[in-house]
Amino acid sequence: MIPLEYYVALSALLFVIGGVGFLVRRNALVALMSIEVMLNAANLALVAFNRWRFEHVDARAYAGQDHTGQVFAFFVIAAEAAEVAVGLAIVLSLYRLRRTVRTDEADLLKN
Amino acid sequence: MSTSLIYFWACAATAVLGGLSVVVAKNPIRGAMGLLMLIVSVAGLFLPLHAQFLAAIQLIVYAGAIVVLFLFVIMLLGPSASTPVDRRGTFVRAASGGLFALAGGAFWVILARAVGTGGPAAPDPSFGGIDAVGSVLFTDALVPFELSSGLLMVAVVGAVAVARGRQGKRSMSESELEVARTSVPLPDPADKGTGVFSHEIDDRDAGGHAR
Amino acid sequence: MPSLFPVNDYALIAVILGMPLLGAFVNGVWGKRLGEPAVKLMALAAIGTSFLASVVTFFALKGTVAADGEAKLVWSAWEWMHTTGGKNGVSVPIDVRFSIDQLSGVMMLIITGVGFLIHVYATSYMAKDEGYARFFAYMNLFVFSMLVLVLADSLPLLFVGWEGVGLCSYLLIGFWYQTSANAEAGKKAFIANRIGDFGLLCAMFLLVRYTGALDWHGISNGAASLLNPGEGARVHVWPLGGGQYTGLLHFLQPKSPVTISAATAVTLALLLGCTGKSAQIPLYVWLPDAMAGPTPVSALIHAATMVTAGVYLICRLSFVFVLSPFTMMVIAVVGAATALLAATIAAVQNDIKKVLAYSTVSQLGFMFLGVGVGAFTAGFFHVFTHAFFKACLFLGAGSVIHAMHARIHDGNASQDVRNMGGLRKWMPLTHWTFAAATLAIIGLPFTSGFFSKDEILYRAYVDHTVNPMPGLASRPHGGVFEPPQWLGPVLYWVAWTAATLTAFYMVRLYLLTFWGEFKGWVVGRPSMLGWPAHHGGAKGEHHEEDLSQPGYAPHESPWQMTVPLIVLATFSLGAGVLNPGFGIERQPMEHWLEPVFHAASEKAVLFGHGNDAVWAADMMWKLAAISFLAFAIGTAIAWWMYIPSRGEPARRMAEASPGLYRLVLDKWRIDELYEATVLAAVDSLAETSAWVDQAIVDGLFARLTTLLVGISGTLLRAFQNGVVHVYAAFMVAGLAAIGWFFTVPHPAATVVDAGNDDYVVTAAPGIGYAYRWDADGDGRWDHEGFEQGDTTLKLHVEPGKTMLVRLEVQNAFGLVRAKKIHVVARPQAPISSL
Amino acid sequence: MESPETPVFSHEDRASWQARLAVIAVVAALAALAARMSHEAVPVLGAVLIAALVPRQHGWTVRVPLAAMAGLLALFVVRMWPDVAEVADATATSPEGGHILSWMIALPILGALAVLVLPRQAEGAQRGLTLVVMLTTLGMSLKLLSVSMGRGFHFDENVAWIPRFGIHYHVAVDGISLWLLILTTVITPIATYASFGSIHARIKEWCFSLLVLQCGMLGSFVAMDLFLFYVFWELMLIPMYVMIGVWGGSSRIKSAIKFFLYTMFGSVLMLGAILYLAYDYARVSGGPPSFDYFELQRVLLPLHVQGWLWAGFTLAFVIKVPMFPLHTWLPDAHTEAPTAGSVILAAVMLKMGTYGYLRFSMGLFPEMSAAWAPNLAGVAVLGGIIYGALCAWKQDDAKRLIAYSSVAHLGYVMLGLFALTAASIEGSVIQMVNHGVSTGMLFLLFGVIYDRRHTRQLNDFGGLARPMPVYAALFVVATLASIGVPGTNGFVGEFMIITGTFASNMLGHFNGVQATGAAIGVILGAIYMLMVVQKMFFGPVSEKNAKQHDLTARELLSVAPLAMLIFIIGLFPNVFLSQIKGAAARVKDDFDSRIENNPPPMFYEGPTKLMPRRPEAPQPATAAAAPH
Repeated sequence: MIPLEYYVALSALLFVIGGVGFLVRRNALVALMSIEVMLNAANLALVAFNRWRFEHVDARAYAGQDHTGQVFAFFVIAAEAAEVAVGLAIVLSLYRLRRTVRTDEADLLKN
Repeated sequence: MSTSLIYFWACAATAVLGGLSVVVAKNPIRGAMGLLMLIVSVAGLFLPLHAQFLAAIQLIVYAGAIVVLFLFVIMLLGPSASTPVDRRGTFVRAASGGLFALAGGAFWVILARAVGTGGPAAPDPSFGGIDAVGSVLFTDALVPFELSSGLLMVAVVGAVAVARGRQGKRSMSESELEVARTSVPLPDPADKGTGVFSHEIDDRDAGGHAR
Repeated sequence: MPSLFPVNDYALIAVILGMPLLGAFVNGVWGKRLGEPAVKLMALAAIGTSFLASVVTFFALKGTVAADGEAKLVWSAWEWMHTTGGKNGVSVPIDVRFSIDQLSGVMMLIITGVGFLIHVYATSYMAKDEGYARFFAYMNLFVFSMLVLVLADSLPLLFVGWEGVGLCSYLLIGFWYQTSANAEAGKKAFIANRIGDFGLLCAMFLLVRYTGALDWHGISNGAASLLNPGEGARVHVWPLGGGQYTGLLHFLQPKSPVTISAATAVTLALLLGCTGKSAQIPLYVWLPDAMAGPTPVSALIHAATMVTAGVYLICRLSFVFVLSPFTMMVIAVVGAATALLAATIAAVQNDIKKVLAYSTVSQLGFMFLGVGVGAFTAGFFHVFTHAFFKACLFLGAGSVIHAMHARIHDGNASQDVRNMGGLRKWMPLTHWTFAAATLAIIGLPFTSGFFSKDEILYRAYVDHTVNPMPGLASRPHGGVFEPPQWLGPVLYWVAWTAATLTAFYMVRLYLLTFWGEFKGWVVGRPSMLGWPAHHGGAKGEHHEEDLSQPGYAPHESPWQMTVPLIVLATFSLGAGVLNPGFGIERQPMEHWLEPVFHAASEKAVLFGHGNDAVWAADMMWKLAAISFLAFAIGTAIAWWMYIPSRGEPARRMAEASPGLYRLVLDKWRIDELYEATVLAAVDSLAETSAWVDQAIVDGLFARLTTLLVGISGTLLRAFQNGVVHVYAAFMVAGLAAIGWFFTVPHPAATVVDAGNDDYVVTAAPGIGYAYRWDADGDGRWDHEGFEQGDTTLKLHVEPGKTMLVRLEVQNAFGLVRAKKIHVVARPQAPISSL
Repeated sequence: MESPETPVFSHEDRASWQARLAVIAVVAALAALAARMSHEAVPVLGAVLIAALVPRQHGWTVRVPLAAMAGLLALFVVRMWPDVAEVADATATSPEGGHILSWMIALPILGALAVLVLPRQAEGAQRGLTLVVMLTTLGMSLKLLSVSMGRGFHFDENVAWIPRFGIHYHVAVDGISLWLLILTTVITPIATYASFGSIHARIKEWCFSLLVLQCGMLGSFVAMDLFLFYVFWELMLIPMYVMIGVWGGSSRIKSAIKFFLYTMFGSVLMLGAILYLAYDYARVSGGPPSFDYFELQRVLLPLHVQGWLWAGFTLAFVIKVPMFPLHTWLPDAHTEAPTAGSVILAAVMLKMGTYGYLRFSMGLFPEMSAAWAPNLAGVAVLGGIIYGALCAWKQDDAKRLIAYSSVAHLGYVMLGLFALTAASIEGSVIQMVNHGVSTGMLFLLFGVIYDRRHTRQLNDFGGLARPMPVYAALFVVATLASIGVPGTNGFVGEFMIITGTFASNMLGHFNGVQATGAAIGVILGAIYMLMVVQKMFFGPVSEKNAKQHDLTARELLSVAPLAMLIFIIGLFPNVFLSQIKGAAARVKDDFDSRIENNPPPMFYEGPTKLMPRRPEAPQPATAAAAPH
């Protein structure tokens, strides 16, 4: 069986990649996509712990507690979908205004 | 080396590759493809973790909807979707990236230490299945479920409102005009935009009110 | 009668006090609607019944006192309030209790008697004044307050009367409030009295702290504790706060703190109060200005009753004053000095009321001198006689001013002696009564003034006050303060000069007013030409008369004014018989007041030269002769100066030293001195504090903070440069910092007292922390490795012992930080539930 | 003070004045007869008769209410007269039912909502409703007098509000807060009734904010749960801010914001302290945290912790009092506030600071209060009494002058609290009520002249005594009370505070200096108040002042009860002190029991400890009490 550290290490790595991507890249679209990467990493960790918790913790506060991680991941996906929709809409309106997606240009809120 | 280990390493490799391509790719479409690869490999990883329902959802929603949406937008924007290479502020970005990586690593060490070792034993087959997660979804997690439906509705309405732009009577407000005029380098007319909006740009030039 | 009014619930006092209050209320509220005759009837009825009740009470008192000297007629109305006092903070009740003993009996008679006469006088003096009802309301209120002051059985209730009288004098001095000068004089009087009240307030809190009581009986019982040796009865004067200060400037503090005995502190505070009310040296400046009020006011308040309140208080608390010979000396010196100072000023004043005002201040100086040397009876007897002849002088002056007012309407000019002269032809009654009172005040033998003043002079020379409890009050270094032997004679000669000056200025005033030819206006039948001008003028209109035109001669005052004059004149001549002194054994006043003062003077007041009675006896006749000499010299000089040589010498002396004359005419410029020093200091302090409040305190807390907020706002705006990446960078930096903070090991522990001597030490939790304890503090860790779960430690520590516990924390990355923790178990004193 | 046109009485009027005097004689005889029959009837009968006869120009619409007021007050004094055998100080708090306190708090809020419902045009209805609600609250508050307070807490209601955080709806009244409650329920209707004469814009919002303000004030006086206290403390702030900001003078916005920020700054620190204390209690007691005052009194904190908490609470109250350095918001707030706003702000809201210090700072942290008592007493005397009086003397704006005089008066109150002897605590509690009455009356009187002349500069007035004699007489009465002339209420408080200060051993060796400084305040008080009277009433009357008409019926009726109260508290203070005596003694004993074990210099440094509940504390809320 694959020990939990592997999954946790993988999700940490993916998370870091997504984070660096968001911070380094100047392109708004890439920023949105790197957020997706980070969220996927989070989902992976959630599911991994949900699986690991099944044996190690026997206290059941309520019946459906076994699948908390998965349900949580499910809602992360839902939130992600909403977030992307709005994000892309903003990128579009930015593009219409400034005809670029470089984040440096979007500085209307300057001081 | 059991097959599951190999399977895990394969999915992990594709996932990391996908992630890197999202970040590194010059052309956003390659980035989107990398994202697709990442999502599929993560869905794959869900299967050994007994999260079949979630893997399915991942494939449908993520791969099916979100990546497609990305592609759709990228197509809309055309070439200006890819930003020219720009050396300014690299130090700030590199520093923040490095710091972030360091924080990620430290976080992993703590998490690993808190978690302790030992691999998971095989639970009964119904664990993670559609009926188990479904029943939880509609009993204990009912309120978040209904709320997320509301969230999605809001997101859609928001997206439409933001992206709809100004088909209505009002042209760009004074401040937007002024800002647009000042800071954006005028694209030379020869550079015909290939994006879907390109027609709109030309019309405005013709209409004259945008300038 | 006694059956109707039992001694300890003497309800007749309610009538004595109630009637003036009722009069004041009725006149004050309904005066306008009742009309002048009703107001007059109400006022006179109120004071009249109060006087009759006083006479009845006096005889009842005579009966009870005959049986037991210490008896008092007591009436207690209700419990007023209570405060904390005495050694161990016991609750001291203060209730509205009135008591009459011999002293307050006599004062009661003076107040209501002289008060009634002055009210009769005032009904015609103030006849045409538009504030008629308001005037009598205030006069009745004044008599009520004065009675409360005199009949009170405790110091706070006396204080009620004390401030009430001050308030009434404020209202009456500023009675004609249209001219702001009068209102200003009223305000000055009230504030000067208020400074005196400050003294009384301090005396009260000292008394209640040291003697644990505020009523006369309680104070006399606790008076001993005012002087007991050791730290108990010492009042720290300097350094403030008992020398605890050990900071930078501690070398400024004297080695042993300056302390005075509680008795001296109390008596000095009381003295400040008395000087405020009885217009002595430091606080006398308000009395001359108080002449701005109507003349009956001056007569009642500033001659007969209110100003004697100070002397009454000293007599009432004689058993406390006597405990501090230092204060007795101060009183005597203040009295003598005031007498001399006021006499010098009076000698040159030209305003008839100003002269009488300064003469009052001077006579009060004599009373203070008498009381200061321990001759309480002599001092009080002078109060008794002074009330009569000074009231008579003031009323006489009032009737003269009344006459002058017929044609000279200006307030000051109608009082100026230089416009008068030769009035004896037209105002015989006023003239004879004024003359009688003058003879009394200057001390013509066998008049009341002679007996009382002479007794004071004699006792000033002979008496020597000493501390009645010498053994007790030994100050840490050396014996009790004793006034020097030479003090007596010095006081005598100062008082003697003052007496001579008194004789001089009183005779001068009398001669200038009533002798010589009339300098007011040409007396004769008013010519027809001037007719409309004179009679057309309505009473209120102040146009200047053309004095060159002949006008009617000043006419004699109506009977309401002259009858009181006559009564007062007879009393001022005959009152001396009550306490003649000079070795005559029948001393009715002395015998009457003996029970009140014997507590004070039996051991404290001795004759000079080691209590040598024989020396004192033969000195009496010598001193009597010398004091008669004072009367003779003063009268002769005045007579010579103003009748044969028509005031020439006075004018020549004035030209000879104009500077000195101007100085004395301006009252030694004491007012200006106060203006320059005390008032200027307080005024500048007020200016600076108002400026400080506006600029610094408000500036610091209000304007500075707004400035800081503004500046920091502009600074932080610089960071908003619009670039998303910079924001992201800040976010990551924040994340890293928090991450670092949470992962770095913070060894902290809190100790909880879990009851019956065992304590639970819990280490602070953290992400990925592992702990290692050294419970018994022996330097070796309990066990080598770090455990994550090992966060609490239970200890049992006996009271009084201190346990040392060490804790070491290791975080996720192996960084280790150690910490020592003390667990202190203090002596477990039983914390009582209540 | 009589008006100029005195009718000159000729002789044929002699018959009329004799008739009048006969009437007076008959009345006096009647009263004497009644006295013999029953002691009760006399004062009431006398008061009613006198009050009915006093006003001159006013008809019966003024005489009857005046007579009613006088009769009620006389009845109050006679009925509340403390019988000599003071009932044994009942430590056990008898659980009086009836939820009086809850109704007293709820009624104004319900009234406020009801006012909102009324249509905007129906101003008469809004005014009527507000007054009715306030008067019923006053009626209910008089029920509190039926129980003799003694040492304990009465009308106690304790219901769990948010059990998880240990927050209870716990209200109770004791000797200290009784008179402050009644002062609130008396002053607010008076201020409201007077304000209807001068406030004509936005009546609905005005009535709403007044009612909410009253609810806030009543609530904070009775709240025995720190959280509940904080809620009412903040609730009180908003309506006052609105009243200053909307109906104020020229630069009202600036002063309103200044007032709000000053108080808010203090109360935020207090909130922090409350939360720490509650959770420290949880940590020590192991159970859920508790905000109940009596539970938190059990917590014995180590010195440094108690120092910070005490500082948090005390800063909030010092700003509210206001004491020296933090008082500059008061003059601005008063100059800009409308008359009624000033009256309520001065009469009741300033007492929140002093009451809060006595109840919470001294109740919860006795050791620190004892340690800081000498220093703060110095600030109270130098910064408050003397500095306040000197500043007041130099003001030429009337309301600023009264504001600084309030700083001086409250310097006395705080000095009484720092001195901590039985007399000085009683003195400061009664002085809080006195200051409310006398300063409230002064503000009402300034409102009268402000409505006529629309100027606050003292130099613009002069010689008002001639055209307005009744106004002058009432102003002099208020001045006497403010100066502290014996026989009026000011003296009672000042005398007890000064004697209590000297007899205190809590002030190090400074009690002598503090008491003398406080006594000097008496002189300064006379100086600046007489300066005001001099400038306003005496001297030649300027032409603008000559034709001012005297007090209208509304003004006379709103000032009369305060004038009567001045003399009632002045002459019969024992009626009030007998209720306060028990509570003051309890505060002193609580203090001594804590201070004996660790006198100020040698402080308790051990771990936090829980001590047994105080005997006078009412029963803790039974956990099972179902939340309402």
